[in-house]
Amino acid sequence: MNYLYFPGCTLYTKAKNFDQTARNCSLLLGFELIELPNWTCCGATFPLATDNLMALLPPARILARAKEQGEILTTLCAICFNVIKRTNHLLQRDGEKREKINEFMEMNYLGDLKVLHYLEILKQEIGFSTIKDKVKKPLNELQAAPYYGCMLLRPFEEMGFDDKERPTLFEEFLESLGAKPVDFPYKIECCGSFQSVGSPEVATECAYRILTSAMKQGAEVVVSTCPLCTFNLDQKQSDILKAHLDFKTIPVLYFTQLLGVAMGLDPRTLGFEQNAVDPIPLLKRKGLV
Amino acid sequence: MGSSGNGFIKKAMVIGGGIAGITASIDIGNAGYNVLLVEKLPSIGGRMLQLSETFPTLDCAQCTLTPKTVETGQHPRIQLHTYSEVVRVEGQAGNFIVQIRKKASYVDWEKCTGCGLCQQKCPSKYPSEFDRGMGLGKAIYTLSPQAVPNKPVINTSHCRYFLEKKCRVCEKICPVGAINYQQEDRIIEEKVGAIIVATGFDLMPIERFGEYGYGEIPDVIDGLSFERLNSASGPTNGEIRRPSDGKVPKEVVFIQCTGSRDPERYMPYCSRVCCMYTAKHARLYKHKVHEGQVYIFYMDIRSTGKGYEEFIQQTMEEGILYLRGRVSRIFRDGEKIAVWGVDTLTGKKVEVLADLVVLATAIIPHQEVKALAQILGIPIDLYGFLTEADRKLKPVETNREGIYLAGCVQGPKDIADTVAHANAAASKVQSLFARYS
Amino acid sequence: MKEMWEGGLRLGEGDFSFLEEVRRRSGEHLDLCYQCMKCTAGCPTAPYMDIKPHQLIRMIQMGRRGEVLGSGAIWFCVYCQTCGTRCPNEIHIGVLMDALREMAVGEGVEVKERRIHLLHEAFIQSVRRGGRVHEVTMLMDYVLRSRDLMKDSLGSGVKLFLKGKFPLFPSFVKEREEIRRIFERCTKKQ
Amino acid sequence: MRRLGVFICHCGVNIAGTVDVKKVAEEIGKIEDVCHSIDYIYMCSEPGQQLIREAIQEKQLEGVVVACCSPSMHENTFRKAVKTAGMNPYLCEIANIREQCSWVHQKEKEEATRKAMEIIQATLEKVRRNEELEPLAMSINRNVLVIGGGIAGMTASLDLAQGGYEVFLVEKGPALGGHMAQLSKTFPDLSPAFPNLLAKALEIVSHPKIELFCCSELEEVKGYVGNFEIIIHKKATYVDWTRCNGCARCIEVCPVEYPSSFDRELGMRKAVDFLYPNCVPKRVKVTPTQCRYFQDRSCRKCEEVCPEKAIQFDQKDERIHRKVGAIVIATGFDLFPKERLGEYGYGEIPDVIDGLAFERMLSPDGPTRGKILRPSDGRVPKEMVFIQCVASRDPDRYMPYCSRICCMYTAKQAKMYKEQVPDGQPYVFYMDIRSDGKGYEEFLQKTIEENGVLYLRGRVSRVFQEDGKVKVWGVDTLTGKGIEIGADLVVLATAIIPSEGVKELAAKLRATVDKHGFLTEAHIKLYPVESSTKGIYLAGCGQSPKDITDTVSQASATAGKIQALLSTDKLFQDPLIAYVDETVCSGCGICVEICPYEAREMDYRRGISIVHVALCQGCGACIASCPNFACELRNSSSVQTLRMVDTFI
Repeated sequence: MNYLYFPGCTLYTKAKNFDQTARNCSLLLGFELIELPNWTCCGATFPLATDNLMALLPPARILARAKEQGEILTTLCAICFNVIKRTNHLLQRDGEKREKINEFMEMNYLGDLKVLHYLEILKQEIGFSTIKDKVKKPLNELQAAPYYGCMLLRPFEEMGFDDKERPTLFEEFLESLGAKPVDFPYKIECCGSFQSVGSPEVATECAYRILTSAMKQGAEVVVSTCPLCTFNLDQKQSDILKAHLDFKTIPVLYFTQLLGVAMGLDPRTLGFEQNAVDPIPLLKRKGLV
Repeated sequence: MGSSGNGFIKKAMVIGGGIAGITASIDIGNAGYNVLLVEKLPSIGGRMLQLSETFPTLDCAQCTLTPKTVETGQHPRIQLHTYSEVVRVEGQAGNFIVQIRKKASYVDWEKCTGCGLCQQKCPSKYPSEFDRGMGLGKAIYTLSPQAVPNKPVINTSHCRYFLEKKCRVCEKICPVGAINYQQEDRIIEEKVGAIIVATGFDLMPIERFGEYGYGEIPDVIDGLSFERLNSASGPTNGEIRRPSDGKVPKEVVFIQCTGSRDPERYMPYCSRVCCMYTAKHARLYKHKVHEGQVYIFYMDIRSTGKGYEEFIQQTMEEGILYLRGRVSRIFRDGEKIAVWGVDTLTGKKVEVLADLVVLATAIIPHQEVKALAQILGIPIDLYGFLTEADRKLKPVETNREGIYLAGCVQGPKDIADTVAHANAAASKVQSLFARYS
Repeated sequence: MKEMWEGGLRLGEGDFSFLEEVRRRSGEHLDLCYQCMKCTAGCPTAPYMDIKPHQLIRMIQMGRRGEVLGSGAIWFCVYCQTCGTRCPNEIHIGVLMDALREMAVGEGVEVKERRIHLLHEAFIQSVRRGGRVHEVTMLMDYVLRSRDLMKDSLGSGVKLFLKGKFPLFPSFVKEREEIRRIFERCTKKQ
Repeated sequence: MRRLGVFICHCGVNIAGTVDVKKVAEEIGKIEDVCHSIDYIYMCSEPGQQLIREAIQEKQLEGVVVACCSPSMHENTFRKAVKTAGMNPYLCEIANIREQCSWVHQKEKEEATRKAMEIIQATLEKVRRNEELEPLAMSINRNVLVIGGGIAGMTASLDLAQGGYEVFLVEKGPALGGHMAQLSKTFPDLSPAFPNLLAKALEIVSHPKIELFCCSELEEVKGYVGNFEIIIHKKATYVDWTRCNGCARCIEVCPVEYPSSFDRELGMRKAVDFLYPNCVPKRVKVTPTQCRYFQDRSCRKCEEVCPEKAIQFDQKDERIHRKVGAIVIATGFDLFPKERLGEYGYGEIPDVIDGLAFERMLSPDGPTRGKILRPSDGRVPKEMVFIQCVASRDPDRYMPYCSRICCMYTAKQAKMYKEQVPDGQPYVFYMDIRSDGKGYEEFLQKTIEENGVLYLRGRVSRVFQEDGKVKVWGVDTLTGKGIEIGADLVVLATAIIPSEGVKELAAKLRATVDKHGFLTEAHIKLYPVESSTKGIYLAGCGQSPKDITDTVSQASATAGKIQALLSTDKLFQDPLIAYVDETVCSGCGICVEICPYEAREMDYRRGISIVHVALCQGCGACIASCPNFACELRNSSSVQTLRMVDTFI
């Protein structure tokens, strides 16, 4: 089985390791990600004001193109996923807007594509038990803290990803890899998002609270589903060190990187060099590389 | 207590002919016992008759009430003593001897047909208390055209005959010769087995609030006055016009907790109905004056009854601005009324220039309740409300067997709770009577 | 509505058009707000806002257009949607903020958090040019626009972005003409 | 030809402000058989009624139409009035020209006047063919069924029993008391809940007029006001209560322990146990889902030790038949379920409990003997957070209504906490403080002033566990800034919801519930304890959330209503019901199927369908469905209806 795949801008640039590991792992799990040809940026924010149709155009275009090629579209980046899934939801429900957009874009998309996050593909289409069977190198009870962030969970009515306050899907995934998921209260709190550029101190503080919360519960690594979250949580740790003298660094990995480790991929292909906090010492200590 | 079954009188007296007294009387009457209903005013109906619409359904108060007043008037087991007061009570449960003063009405009610001619022709007009001083009443009057009983009385302090010994228009015009200027108060004696006290409430007079203008600003009125302004049978036929110049107010301020929740200066308790009736007022006003703007100063919004919270939410949706905080001062500013308050939610001081200000003044017991409590030998609390036997388990009983409470005389409550309370009091009377059968 | 004292305001001149306008543009039922502050209690960026989310709603209700549109708060919301998820009246403040930002820009209000606003603009420009976001050009654009080249933390931001293997030139999608056209038609329409 | 009279009411300005009543009276007066047509300012007033009475006698009227407000207001008034003038009351009809005309056409005066005339003409058509009818008299049963053994049901039962009526009190659980038995002290006087309750409960079990059915539910109900036939399903307790003397030896030896729902899972109970130690009746019950005997027959210890040989593992459920004249529903409330309150960590964090659980903790006979100890580690909490409006006043996600009692019980709980732990700090998050009962405001003021309880206005965004504390995220009212409280124990004032199974019960009784499942009253103001079905009454929180005082008033009120209802020998019912033309009926049975009141039945011997006069509500469903036109409604016959319709066309 192959799935249409929307990588998104960041996965072509600073989150290449996210993209690569996902593609490689899927092959080992028996499916392929078919990149949507000539994709454009999703717009990166779901337009919120009711009279703003402009920002709906890019995701609507992506959906319409995808529908020409298949039935399921998958993404990795949580932001892209949020924007595309919500646009799809809107086009399904709001006939008036759907008509307007179709007319404007000279297309005819009915909102009938299924948009799934890569994690959802793993759970619904592949099955965590299958993954467990295919794991070559179980993660040796690695204390991994699953960080959901905002975009996968909210708004609950439109995303329908998991329980809005007590999600467990990510934990189930980590368990299937042989890791020990760490439950920590900040797993659903915001990382500070784009404020890392505009007002860096905001994001630094958010990241600090999330990471210390995870470490207090015994986490050895934080696992993320989003390039922007990863940027804030991982790359920002040098700033956190400046602001908080008591802070200790902790590796932050994409979930696909951990999947890659468990599937026995060559560590050199997992793009650890793009991680600001080097995860290799931890993985070595756990006997995983 | 309680003599044997033989001397036990299975007849009840209900003091107060408002919705509480009416409900209790009908309940007891329907159970097959005779009831004496004693009302201070010339006709029954009480405060509810002054209201326009009622929350949370916004249905017309008179329309829900008049079937009840008519039923009371026609009930074979209910005997009305209106324009009357209880002056003496002796004995005990099952055998109270009560004296009722029937005030002189100067109209022979036996002869009077209620044709209304006297009221039409009476030349003496004065601000009517029923319309809260905003409309004019006559010296010979009934409270409303649907009054039960529909018999007039003469107000001697306004009647030209009593003041100047001239006029006599009513006497001349009455087709049945019912006017009798020589009539005097009468005391009658009755025996009853149980008594329900349902004398209702009063509002704290605006004159007591210095910071709100001592009642000297005509366009600062209380909640009951606003009810009259809203009422189709009121002085403005239901149009919202301010008392000073008859203009339709465009900016209206409502101030809740006026005299309530003010332990140091006025009353420490919550008057329980103001939050809801203010929200209702705001909505009724908005329904009539679409472009008008309403501000409500409140402390906490207390909408605890069934459907009440939803009512408040709908009110907010109609674009009514709730400001959390008290008002410090009200004063006249040209044609406007300046209201100084604060919005505690933003911490900002606020001034509103209003056309009309409505104060939700505290609910207090009637002045006479104190004397009545002495007559009945039952305790009252600090504020003049009658005290129940147990706050939770005996909310309608008093500490004297055979005497029960119904409605706001026990504490502020809304119509729904008043009716349930009155039903409960009637139930206690029935149980008492049944025990001696 | 106008200022009457330092920190005070005068009601009674009936300017409720602002509330109506915000309600229409955002589609949020702001009059239902309980002022329960659950939004502020859970907001990750509220500590940095000059006006807290619940206060912002209050001020809109009271018609304080200038203060609201000129506030820094509207530029701090990152739309994590925690508020809307927990609000008893389902008021999505993120949506509200977006509408307010548009109104602020539309009315030419001087933007308090200029840097954040410029980031938005730079982002849109980048998509406009190439169909995809190219972080380097976007950041260059942003830096130029904000004239904030010396800003230290931003510098580190740029450096960190650069740690990934960036293509030297933006990778254009083939249909960039179509993208450009869409943007043009949009701008015309609005 | 009948001599008819028409009386047009102005209703002040309500009708006359829109409809030209003079013109209507004049025009209607021109109709041939209308001998009298007048208007008056208030027909319902005494002089108005007198006008009708006089006209009937002077003009020998044989039918009356009063054009006024809706018949639901004054139909009774006018029917009584014509009766006193010697006319059959069913020859008087109401033409509704207010709700259906003047109020809805305020801007179209001419049209409204024309419509008023048409409405009156249509009503005249009806009166021309009305029959003289007499109300139907029915015998009544004087017993009463009370469903629910909480304070509401107990109060209603005692009032009724004292009034001399036989009461069947049905309680789902094994003992009386309901939720009040779980409480520690009650606001606003801090009197202990239990002694008062115990006194009432003991009075009930010893009262000769009350028959108590514990562990029982209403299974079936048939009939109508005055004549209900009920079946009570009495579930097996596996203990012969006539023998059990409450010695508790069985409890001592029972090896099975499990969390007690009475103690809100804070304490344990045995598989054979009392509901609570001093319960009334003081009898034990075996819980088969926990008992080892019922699982694998491995244990019969209770049976062995019982000195009275009261344990009966083979006891069967019973079905008990009774007849009653009226029914009280006093089923009470539940608290909002844990599972749905994600952001508060409820059900997940042991130190986040609800108000009732805290009551158990405060109760001297509770699982901690009245000591405030947090469930996770048994420590005394030094910082406590109370959160009000949890799932109440939350229209989009949970319940829109206010639960009415939480403000007060939270203040009480904070006060009791502070009295027990003087160095502790309680915080209360609230939305609006609702202390609107007698003495409540004063109680609250005292709590804030004397007990140093810190009130914070606002909701809590999130509650989670960290560092051995329960972290609470809120906002400081004064500064508007976010704050985090590291609490030891968090108490949630969760929403009051109707107790489980009320919907099904209501369906059995043909009572209605609102969208939240609360029972609906006949009129929110004037008939707050009557249900929409005659003979069914409501008491307590099943109707809407209320405190003990209001619950007791309401319960007494139902008792009063029922006593008035049952005080007469016969009940009278409107005769405006269906009847069958037996010569036309083919006995097809369609009407039997369609009747919502079970008022139609086949008489197989005669091959026709008959009407149970007492059950028929005159809804007309059978008339509409009868293929042979064999059914008619008294005084709303097909001919009448068609003539009425003709007037409008």
